[in-house]
Amino acid sequence: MQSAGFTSPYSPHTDADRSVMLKAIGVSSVEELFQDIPPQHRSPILNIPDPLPELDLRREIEAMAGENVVPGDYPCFLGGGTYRHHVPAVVRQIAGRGEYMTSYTPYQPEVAQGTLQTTYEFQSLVSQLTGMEVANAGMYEGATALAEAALMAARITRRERIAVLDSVSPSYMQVLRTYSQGPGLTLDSVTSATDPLSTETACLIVQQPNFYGYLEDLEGLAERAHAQGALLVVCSDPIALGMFKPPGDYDADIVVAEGQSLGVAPSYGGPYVGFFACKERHLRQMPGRIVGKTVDTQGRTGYVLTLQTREQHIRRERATSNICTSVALIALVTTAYMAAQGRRGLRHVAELCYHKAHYAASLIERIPGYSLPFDGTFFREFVVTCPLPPAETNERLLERGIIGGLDVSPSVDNGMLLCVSEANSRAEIDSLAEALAEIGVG
Amino acid sequence: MQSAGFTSPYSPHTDADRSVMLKAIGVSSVEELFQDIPPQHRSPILNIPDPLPELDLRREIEAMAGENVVPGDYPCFLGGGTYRHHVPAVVRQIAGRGEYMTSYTPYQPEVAQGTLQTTYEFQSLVSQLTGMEVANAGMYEGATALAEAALMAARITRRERIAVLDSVSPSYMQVLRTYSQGPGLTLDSVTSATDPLSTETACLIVQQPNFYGYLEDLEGLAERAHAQGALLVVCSDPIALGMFKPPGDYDADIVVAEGQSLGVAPSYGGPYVGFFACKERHLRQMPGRIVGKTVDTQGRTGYVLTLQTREQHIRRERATSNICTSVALIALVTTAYMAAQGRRGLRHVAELCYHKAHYAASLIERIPGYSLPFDGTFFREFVVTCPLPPAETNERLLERGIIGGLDVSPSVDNGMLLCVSEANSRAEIDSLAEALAEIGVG
Amino acid sequence: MDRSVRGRMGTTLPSLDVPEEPLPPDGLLRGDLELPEVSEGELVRYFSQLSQLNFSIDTNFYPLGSCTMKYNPKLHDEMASLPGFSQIHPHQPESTVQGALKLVYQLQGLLSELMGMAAGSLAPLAGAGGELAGMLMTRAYHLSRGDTARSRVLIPDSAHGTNPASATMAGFEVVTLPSDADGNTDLDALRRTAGDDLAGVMLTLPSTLGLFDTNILEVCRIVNEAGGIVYGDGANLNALLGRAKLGELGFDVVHSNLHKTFSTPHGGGGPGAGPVMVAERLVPFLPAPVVERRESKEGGESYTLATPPQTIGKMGAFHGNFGVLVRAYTYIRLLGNAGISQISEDAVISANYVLSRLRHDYDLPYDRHCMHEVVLSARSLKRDHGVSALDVAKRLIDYDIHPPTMYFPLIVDEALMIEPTETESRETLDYFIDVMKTIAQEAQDDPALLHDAPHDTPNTRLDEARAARRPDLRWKPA
Amino acid sequence: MDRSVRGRMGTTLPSLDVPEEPLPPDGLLRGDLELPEVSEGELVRYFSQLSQLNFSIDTNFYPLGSCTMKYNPKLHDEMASLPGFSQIHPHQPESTVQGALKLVYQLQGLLSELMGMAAGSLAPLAGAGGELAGMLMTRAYHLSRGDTARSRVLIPDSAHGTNPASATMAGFEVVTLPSDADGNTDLDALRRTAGDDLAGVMLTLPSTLGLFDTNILEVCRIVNEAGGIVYGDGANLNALLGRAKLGELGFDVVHSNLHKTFSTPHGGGGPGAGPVMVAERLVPFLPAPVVERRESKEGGESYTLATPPQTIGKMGAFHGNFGVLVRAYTYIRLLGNAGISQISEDAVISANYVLSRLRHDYDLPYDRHCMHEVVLSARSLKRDHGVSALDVAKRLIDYDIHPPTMYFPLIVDEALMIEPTETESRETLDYFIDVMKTIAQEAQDDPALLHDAPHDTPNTRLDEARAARRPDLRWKPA
Ligand SMILES: Cc1ncc(COP(=O)(O)O)c(C=O)c1O
Ligand SMILES: Cc1ncc(COP(=O)(O)O)c(C=O)c1O
Repeated sequence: MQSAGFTSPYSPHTDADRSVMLKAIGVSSVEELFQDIPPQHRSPILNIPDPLPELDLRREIEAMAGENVVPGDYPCFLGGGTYRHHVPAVVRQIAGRGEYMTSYTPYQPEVAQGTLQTTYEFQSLVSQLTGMEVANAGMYEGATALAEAALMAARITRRERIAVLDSVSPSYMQVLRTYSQGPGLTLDSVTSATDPLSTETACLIVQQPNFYGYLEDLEGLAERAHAQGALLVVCSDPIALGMFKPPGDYDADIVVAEGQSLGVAPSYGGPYVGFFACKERHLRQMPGRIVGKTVDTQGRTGYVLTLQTREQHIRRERATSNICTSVALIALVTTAYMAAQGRRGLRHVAELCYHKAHYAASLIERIPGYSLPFDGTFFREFVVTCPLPPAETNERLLERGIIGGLDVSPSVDNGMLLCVSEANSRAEIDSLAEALAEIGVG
Repeated sequence: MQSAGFTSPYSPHTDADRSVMLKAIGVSSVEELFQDIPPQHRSPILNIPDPLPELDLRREIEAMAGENVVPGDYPCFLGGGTYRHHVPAVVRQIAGRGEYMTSYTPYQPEVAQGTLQTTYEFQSLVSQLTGMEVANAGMYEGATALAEAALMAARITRRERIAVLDSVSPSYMQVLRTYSQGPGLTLDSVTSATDPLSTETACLIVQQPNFYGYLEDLEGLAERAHAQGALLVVCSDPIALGMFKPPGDYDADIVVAEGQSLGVAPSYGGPYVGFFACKERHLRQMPGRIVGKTVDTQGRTGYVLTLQTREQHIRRERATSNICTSVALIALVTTAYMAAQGRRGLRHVAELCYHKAHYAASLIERIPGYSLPFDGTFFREFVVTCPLPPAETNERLLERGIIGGLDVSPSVDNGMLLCVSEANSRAEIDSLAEALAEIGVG
Repeated sequence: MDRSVRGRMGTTLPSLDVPEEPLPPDGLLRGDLELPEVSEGELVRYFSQLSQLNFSIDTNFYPLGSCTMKYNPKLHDEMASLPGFSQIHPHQPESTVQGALKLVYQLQGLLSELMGMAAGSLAPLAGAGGELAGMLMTRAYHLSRGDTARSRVLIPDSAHGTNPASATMAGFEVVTLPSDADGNTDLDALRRTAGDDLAGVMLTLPSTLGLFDTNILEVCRIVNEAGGIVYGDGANLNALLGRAKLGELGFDVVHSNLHKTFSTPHGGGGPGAGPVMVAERLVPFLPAPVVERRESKEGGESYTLATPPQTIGKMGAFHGNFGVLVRAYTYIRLLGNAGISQISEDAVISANYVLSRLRHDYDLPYDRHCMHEVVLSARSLKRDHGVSALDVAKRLIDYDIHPPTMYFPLIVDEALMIEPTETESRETLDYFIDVMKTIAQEAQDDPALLHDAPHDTPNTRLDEARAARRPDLRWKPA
Repeated sequence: MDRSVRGRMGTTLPSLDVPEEPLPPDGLLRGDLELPEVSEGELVRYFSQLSQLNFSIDTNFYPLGSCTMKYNPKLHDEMASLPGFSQIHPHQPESTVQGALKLVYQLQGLLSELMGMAAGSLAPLAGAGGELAGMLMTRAYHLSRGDTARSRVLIPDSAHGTNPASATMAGFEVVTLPSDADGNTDLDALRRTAGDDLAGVMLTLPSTLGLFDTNILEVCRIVNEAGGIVYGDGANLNALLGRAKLGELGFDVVHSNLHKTFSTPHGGGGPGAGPVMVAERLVPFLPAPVVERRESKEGGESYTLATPPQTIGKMGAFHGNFGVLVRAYTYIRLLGNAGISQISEDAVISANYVLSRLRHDYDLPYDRHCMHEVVLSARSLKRDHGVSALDVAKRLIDYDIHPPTMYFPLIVDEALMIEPTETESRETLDYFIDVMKTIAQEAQDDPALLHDAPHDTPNTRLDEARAARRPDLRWKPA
């Protein structure tokens, strides 16, 4: 066969095109255009494999994907920040439209009303869900949203201590730590009991339901924070908000959440979307894009990016955040998901999770050697104390074709955090309980 | 949980909507609108299962899909009318656009230029590929296209005998038989040797490459047909047309083809698309939709359905065919595929098939007990005579995780029709040869 | 493609991983094949831009009568493209496609139940294919009884064009059956023509007038007594789902359009599917294949492709449009008993709502409740203001509404056939009604506005006469 | 959503297959949650219609400077949505996600090689995240050496806003570095400010002027000698792929925007990914996690998530935007060595072609060859005809072209920053050039036409002042 040499399917330029263009430019070779690069560093050796045609590449990548054990094929009881929920097909379809996928930040509102109006819808739904007055267009994901909330609280209060309830997700804590380095914030770990907050505390951060799946006493915590002039920052869960009272009802000042559970695939941890909502009076301290409704020169409704003087491209080193490219498409997915579920659907999903998690807990609790170390109301996750170390238990489960729960033994002795959602059938739950019983003490 | 009763997600009407509308209509209940139905037959018992939510239904259907053995997961060497070829992702993406998926026949050209212009493109590409002057917008699939070609030839020649070369696909023959009943056409099976055609013969039908994968002598056959005033109807293969001389070059009068191999999923046999091309002078006897280029009232180029006086909605019982809804979306898939492959790509794919099929044949031929019963030039398929009955051979292959070839023992003793395309890797071909050697004589 | 440039590539060339075989002699090979040469990005832009020129259900109200342009659930597409369905080959051994066969078997059962029939075949590839199958079965049935003189098929004057075309293709002579003043079958005319040469009738229920033929039982009785077969064109079943079973009314064979009643996407003109379901006496003649269920002695079940004993043959090379069948199956199972009956209820309410709110603005040829669609007429507008149904239709485009079916059925002057379907909201219907009223007013105030419509589309009205006179059906390479 | 109606459903409710648990006390439960209530079909129509109001790469030429709006191959989306990638959970045991980890590992290597760096982390979630990571590494590096006084970061006046914002978030004081008359770094100014308190510089190469800083080696030398870190903002790497490795030029750390250079879709404003690749001395400080490869004694390999010893920490809860990484990996592997170098060649040719053909119609602030993008200025149009860069940008919309980046970089008056990318055809560039010339002419003949542009969009220019003055950021339930 003719060996054609490689022609990129992504670049339309032919050799004829190139020579016409180079001529118009007035150079005799393309090298002249790169002459500003120091000659000794020009066109270095590039140790990259040869081009691979789509068919061959697809085989290779599918093989890599095939090496992974896929939840769904295997019952899976992992949560801890990423949740498996049923996603109606319509949600995927909507977000797959090229006009949403391949546009960019809506700097030119006249040709971006699609992105702008759906983002306005997103802000509205996030506000509704969290019970807050305003929401932005989204942050990278839940943990950075939380970190930015801490920075925002520090700006608002001009204080430098961040109190974090000890039931906040450890990985969220890590991100808080990363973001605290620059401004030099101090993180104080506090318990849900009575540790006093100091008057230097910018905010109290609470996760609700907490990392272990249980409800915190938001009312009491809000009082404790506000009593010291600190803000209450709640890291919430959007599916839980389908049934539980929203942080807004507890006078929270800033509410963030990981939006992934609303229609977004787990994708090994990203891309996700961070929800970010607050009281209206703090609006101008918010990070991130914000879309507002306005009118055009002919009086027709339209949407624009607004309050941009908060942002890096205007305010530069004095911006409320450095965030630029965010996760608009993922925000769109959650918008479509929320709109599809609607008033009744989200409540229903939340209650399903609640019932299924409790069903699972009730089965496991009855197995000799297993117990539930925590009291209180839990939602979709709960901690089980296992007779064996959780890592070992998980290995045994995997041998039986089950992906178990998250090992939280660093903080709870032999603790395993199990998550059960509507995506777990009763048969899956039953098989988990049977397997745990079998595994028993070893 | 509240048992909400079933609300269809597809119907927006609420009870409130319904009652407002019924009131406007002036009836007190919906039953009144159905009163024309004889009362004894009204609202019969309907033995249909209860509604199933998407999540539950998806589980059930995925389980059904999971019961099937999937080519690709298993090496597969089936052809015989449906072919497995690599489909670039871009092809699927294009055809998935809602504006193409959910519109209908472009009766209103001002709001259907998308469908119309892409169909014009389809007609152009089919004409190019077959080397014919004109093509229509597509028929249901290859076999009905062939049957309609026979009817068309009978109309044109006013003759009633259809000569069919004995190397035409048996299932295509069956469809020819179905369509011949009404007009009372007689099907004559002829061999590639020297059977004389009669002066009553409307057309000679040839499949190229033939059902067994080999090239027929189109030049000689054309002469034989035309010598008797009969038309030459060629049932072609679009991938083969990437490298072989098209039927148009042999003075074929009508050319049909199954378009599935150009980017369309096998889907257990459908939906596919039939290509239909002919000489311009027979245009007005063509079945099916035809799109033409024209101008609007302001002189701008646009496209419309044209020559509709051939069609059932105008000509009714005297129409050239009864076809109405055809397979526009599948035609679009093949259009996108052809455009993506382009001048070099289709040739390349054809040559890959040629080389791989010959590689496979050369391996198998060397296995004791196996032989190639036919001489001549083959393309992507070839017949192997097996030492065991092909059905048994296939069972043994399946035990080894291989989907073998098509059993053609009805017409070739212990014959198995094997198909090899670029979708079969060398490793797959090697494993087939090894397995056949292992199976041997039993 | 106008943007083709020599040397561009729209994809990559898979690598050759086997030894090369010498190519056949040059005489067998073709020279250059002028397919488009565009980059992948240009390809996407070309097709994406063009797509936006379409009105579609996803983007517009599309009340195209007789076509049941309802919402096409996105779940269906995902199910049809599961690898276990989309990648299986039609020649695979039956043992390797049991899931697919089971689905077909179950769908056969569901459709038989919905239509009150004994059995059916899902092989026909569209409505017209179902009609041809039905007419060939009619033919085969009579011939099987030695009844060779039955050469005529009666078809109402309101029938869809495929009906007479299909009857002809099946070798019958078509005789037109008039409608009476109420839009029902003219029983006298039927009695006059139903004789020994009657092979059957092809009826659409509700008729293409959107009316339930109140003579239907009598029609079936007369045809039956004359020895004919009653064929039902099921294009309008959206009105009757769960409300009436055609089998119980006396029909012998019915096709249904899965791309209409069962919401599979119309695809810009297909693919669809046109299963035929039949009463007991036609079962042996069904087109091949049908799927049968076998029970083993151990209680296991298996499914197999079967050929009915006196089959009329195959309607296509394989087993029907399986990808379409998956969608229809998904639809019926999701909606289930309760949801299926809701379809017809809501479709009929919507159509009657439109009827009742527009009856004073447009002519109403038959003053009755309609079923799932309403046929209005622009007769008075035409007479008084020179504004035709075509003008009204084109003007709707300016309001982002797809025109209704025009000039069909043929027995209604200036017909506008409006089928809202059950998936359009009341707000959409109200908008449509308001627009239709506005247009009726515009017809009086400014007829030219309508003659020149549409105004905002990339193309104004197109010269169809020129297209037919000087056919330009393809580009040719330079 | 304006079309919400109480009682409508956009989906089905999964069934409860376990016993019910009593709900928590009412006090913990919320009352009604007013989410939209629409049918599934309405939902699709709403989002489909709105989507068409966007300009996008799939439908328009989109020469938005600094954003590298190149074609996003459709293969990438299919790869990212393979269940083996899209459905895996970030907490899965490493033994069950070896395929995913291998892909990340390989991509780390490919990006390191492309940038001439020792190693990297793919954890940052966008370009700005990469910048923050880089600045925190800079900080950690100095602190690890007890070098506590390095508080200042130099950033060119032409830099993107994220640079100073990120430096601030990392706790640095930002000092602006001027450009010289050729658009290069002003070496004198640099020498003056590069002292003991210098933590580092943030440079973009090519700069946001689209120019390759010919002083770059000297810049790196000066910073290095002063003890500072050279940070590279890799947003403009499309110009340099295969042409120069930033590591070899003297950069210590570079982020790249996978959603720009590596063609992952921009998604209306993300998601993206901002991997940081670093020279040897910064490796211990990389953000967590990185993927490491282990070889077993038997020659088997495995991959594992690792935390660099002096890591600055995590940039998000998990391991980076994996779905984006899959796409970038697919891109690099498909194009390979030859294809990657072709990118920069074609991107640079295209930009210079635009430059050379428009240089007499618009002002050219720096009379040099540009790299992958060209910054023009509407300064003269503004002065002579009162037509601004904004007016030109908005007028382009009437020609179906997305406006270039406007008013950036800040050091160019009336800037129009045009980045054609390598995926746009010469015909598209010619069309754009012709339109730009036409607009320049229109500016003379009919400035009002430009002031009022765009004309054909659903919205004319929007009142941004009003939006900011009276923020309306959400609907509230009635
Ligand atoms: C009443 C009626 N009968 C038959 C048909 C033919 O069905 P199909 O287009 O699926 O062949 C149609 C479709 O337009 C129709 O409306
Ligand atoms: C030069 C430059 N630097 C940095 C960034 C920030 O990257 P991101 O938007 O991915 O955070 C951008 C993006 O717009 C840019 O153009």
